[in-house]
Amino acid sequence: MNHSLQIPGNILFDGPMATKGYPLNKMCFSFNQAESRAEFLADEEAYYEKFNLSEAQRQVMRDRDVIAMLETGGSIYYLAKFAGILGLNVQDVGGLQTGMTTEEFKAFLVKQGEV
Amino acid sequence: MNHSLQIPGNILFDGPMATKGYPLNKMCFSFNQAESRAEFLADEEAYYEKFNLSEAQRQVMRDRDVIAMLETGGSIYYLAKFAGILGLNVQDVGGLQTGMTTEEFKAFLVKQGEV
Amino acid sequence: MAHILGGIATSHIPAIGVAMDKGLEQAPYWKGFFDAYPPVRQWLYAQQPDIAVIFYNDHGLEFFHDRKPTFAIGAADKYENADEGWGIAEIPPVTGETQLSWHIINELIDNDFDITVCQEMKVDHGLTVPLTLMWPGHQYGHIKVIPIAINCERHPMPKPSRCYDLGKAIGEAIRSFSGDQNVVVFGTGGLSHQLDGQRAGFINKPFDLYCMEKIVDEPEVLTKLSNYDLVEKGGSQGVELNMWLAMRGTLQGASQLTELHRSYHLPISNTGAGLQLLATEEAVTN
Amino acid sequence: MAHILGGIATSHIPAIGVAMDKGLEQAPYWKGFFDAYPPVRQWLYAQQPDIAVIFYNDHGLEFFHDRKPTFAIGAADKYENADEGWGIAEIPPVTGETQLSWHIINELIDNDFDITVCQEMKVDHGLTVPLTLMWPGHQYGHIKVIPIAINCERHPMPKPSRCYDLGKAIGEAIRSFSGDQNVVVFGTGGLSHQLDGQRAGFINKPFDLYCMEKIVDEPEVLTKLSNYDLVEKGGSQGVELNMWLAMRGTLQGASQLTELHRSYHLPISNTGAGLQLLATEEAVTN
Ligand SMILES: [Fe+3]
Ligand SMILES: [Fe+3]
Repeated sequence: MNHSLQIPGNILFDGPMATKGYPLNKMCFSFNQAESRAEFLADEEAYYEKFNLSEAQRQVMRDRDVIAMLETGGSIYYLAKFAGILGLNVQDVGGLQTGMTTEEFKAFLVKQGEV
Repeated sequence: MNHSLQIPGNILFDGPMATKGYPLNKMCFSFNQAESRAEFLADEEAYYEKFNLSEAQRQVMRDRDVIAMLETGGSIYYLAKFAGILGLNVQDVGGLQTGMTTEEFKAFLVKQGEV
Repeated sequence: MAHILGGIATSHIPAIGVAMDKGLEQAPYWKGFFDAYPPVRQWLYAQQPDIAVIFYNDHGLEFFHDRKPTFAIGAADKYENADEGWGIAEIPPVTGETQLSWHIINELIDNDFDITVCQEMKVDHGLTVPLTLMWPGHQYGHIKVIPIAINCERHPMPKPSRCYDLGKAIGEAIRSFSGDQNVVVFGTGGLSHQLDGQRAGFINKPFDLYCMEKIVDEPEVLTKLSNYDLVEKGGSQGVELNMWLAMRGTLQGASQLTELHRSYHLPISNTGAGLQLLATEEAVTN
Repeated sequence: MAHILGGIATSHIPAIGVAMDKGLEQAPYWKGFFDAYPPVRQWLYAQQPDIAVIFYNDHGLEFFHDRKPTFAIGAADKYENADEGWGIAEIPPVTGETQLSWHIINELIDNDFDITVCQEMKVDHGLTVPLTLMWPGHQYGHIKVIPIAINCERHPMPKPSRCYDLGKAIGEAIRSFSGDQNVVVFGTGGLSHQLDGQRAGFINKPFDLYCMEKIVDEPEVLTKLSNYDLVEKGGSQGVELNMWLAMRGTLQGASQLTELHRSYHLPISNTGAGLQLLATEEAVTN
């Protein structure tokens, strides 16, 4: 597999990204536990500190900027658990990343069936 | 690899043994932590219960019968941690399994160099 | 020897489980999707398999990057489900099996597959949603499950050809087992979807239909694809096709295959959802 | 491209670390063992390697049967040591490396090795004792370590031929890396010993000497052995020879090898302890 090729709109989650994203993803992995979700909601900043996120990672989390989370090494599988805390589903997250409203994003999904 | 062959004096630790020994080995794995070792020493029986050992496994542990521990599915790598709690080293454990004193066992080891 | 009755490929999207919990199968959004399942359920009911070998991918419940296996296989009596972080209702534990598991594990290691063996593991929606789809009302307790997790999350991932070869080796192992259990194999996940990036929402219906066509008689064509190809053509989560290929691999040494079902519906959540059933000559035909 | 300077095989018995902590190197029991090490240390000091790839086996510190990998490779910046249950003194963390690690991981997956990747892992005496032996006083912080753990605990275990092939693939990956780091490879553990069963204490000196002879120029002879053969001839822990074979595999694509050291001493604890150094033509010769 040629890892240097880029697919437009796709942020390949590979080894170096997993190294960069480790604290961020470890934090999101903890959200499998309800107590961890509650602890995060009670004090986000303390939770970033607990998992030793980089300053850039803290900022993209504060901004709820999903594309930037991916760029700082976030894996969508763990970020989805964070989205769950915020009450967002995968269509909401799709809209946030593509600049659509959730309804526009859903319509876009349906349209791809009309081939 | 032919798993049906037996080597005399050797209790092959394979899959079915790992299934049988799971609670026993899990208990011994916990001895990596000093608090777990202390908890075991304070109340062995409660600790067997906590890890849901079979009655046979509890008895061989009470008896400090190393060969029988292996036969009930113990893996020597985890049993070694249990031996550590008792202050036994691998020569002591060798003696217990072969019916020698520790000194006899050590002499046996040395003798194998005289080939 | 144990018998492989056939292989079933199905989507495993979490939203499916939520919809079933809420009884939404006949709601407009869901009807087209759920209406495909009864024929496959009826086939399973007629076959009465003893064991289900299920290829799935963990989505960050059991495995984290601290220790991320390429291939993980279960060898436990029971597998617990758990909260995955977004409030899916927990469901009854999945029944396990250890004798065939260890036999498969021995054969895989002997054939140079470097699997991680799990005597205790939590299984996520990737495995439980297909079970719930096949046995509604969580009535899957009677079937013994051997879970096999394939890394579909972090690159590098096992190549499509390697996943297919894993399936082939598992198929041979099952057929060489001394018991006479009846086994059904599941490939779960897919088909095209992409959750992350500016390309989120990408679905490729022509490619999905192509995969469902080729997997019947020409799976080797699909094994020539790289994971990069799968991401490009099927989206970043399109690599879940690897579980379908592993399932298909188990049928390779079997007698002639009969395709008893094929359907495709989009979108379910962000995904092109496929359902396919390939039966071997070992299956009961009536 | 990165360079492999050579391979070192050494015992990794916990008691060695304890003896060094207590300053017992010149005590009668230990002198014959420790006196073998200075020439190897001096070679390392002259070579100044940047990276050490270390094949070892975890003895139940990091891995349990819940998730037991066949092959696990580290990709972390740092590896912590920890209490293993019998009060070995904890030592400073081991320095990691991620760039070459990920390169090796990519190449291994591309060559159908189904490794488990560890971005966080505790390393036990199997890895730390060799480091301490080579850099006494725990002065190993400057060397970047890539740990590779091989299952030597529960059967089925990877075959000797598979371990050798793993080494070959890692050697090729190192030589194809775009950096120009100097790498030394360690095979740790062995040689013959048996801790468990009525046969505890078994050591097979002739077999150990045979292995040390063959591994230099005819490693393929050893890869024809099964793990059953290794248990029979080398005792239940004699399978640790697999780490020596993996080390030897990394040297296979290299230029001509020169054996700079070979020694054997028994018993150390319950074990026949070997030390061997094979240098490539990439090594500094002066
Ligand atoms: Fe999925
Ligand atoms: Fe060892």
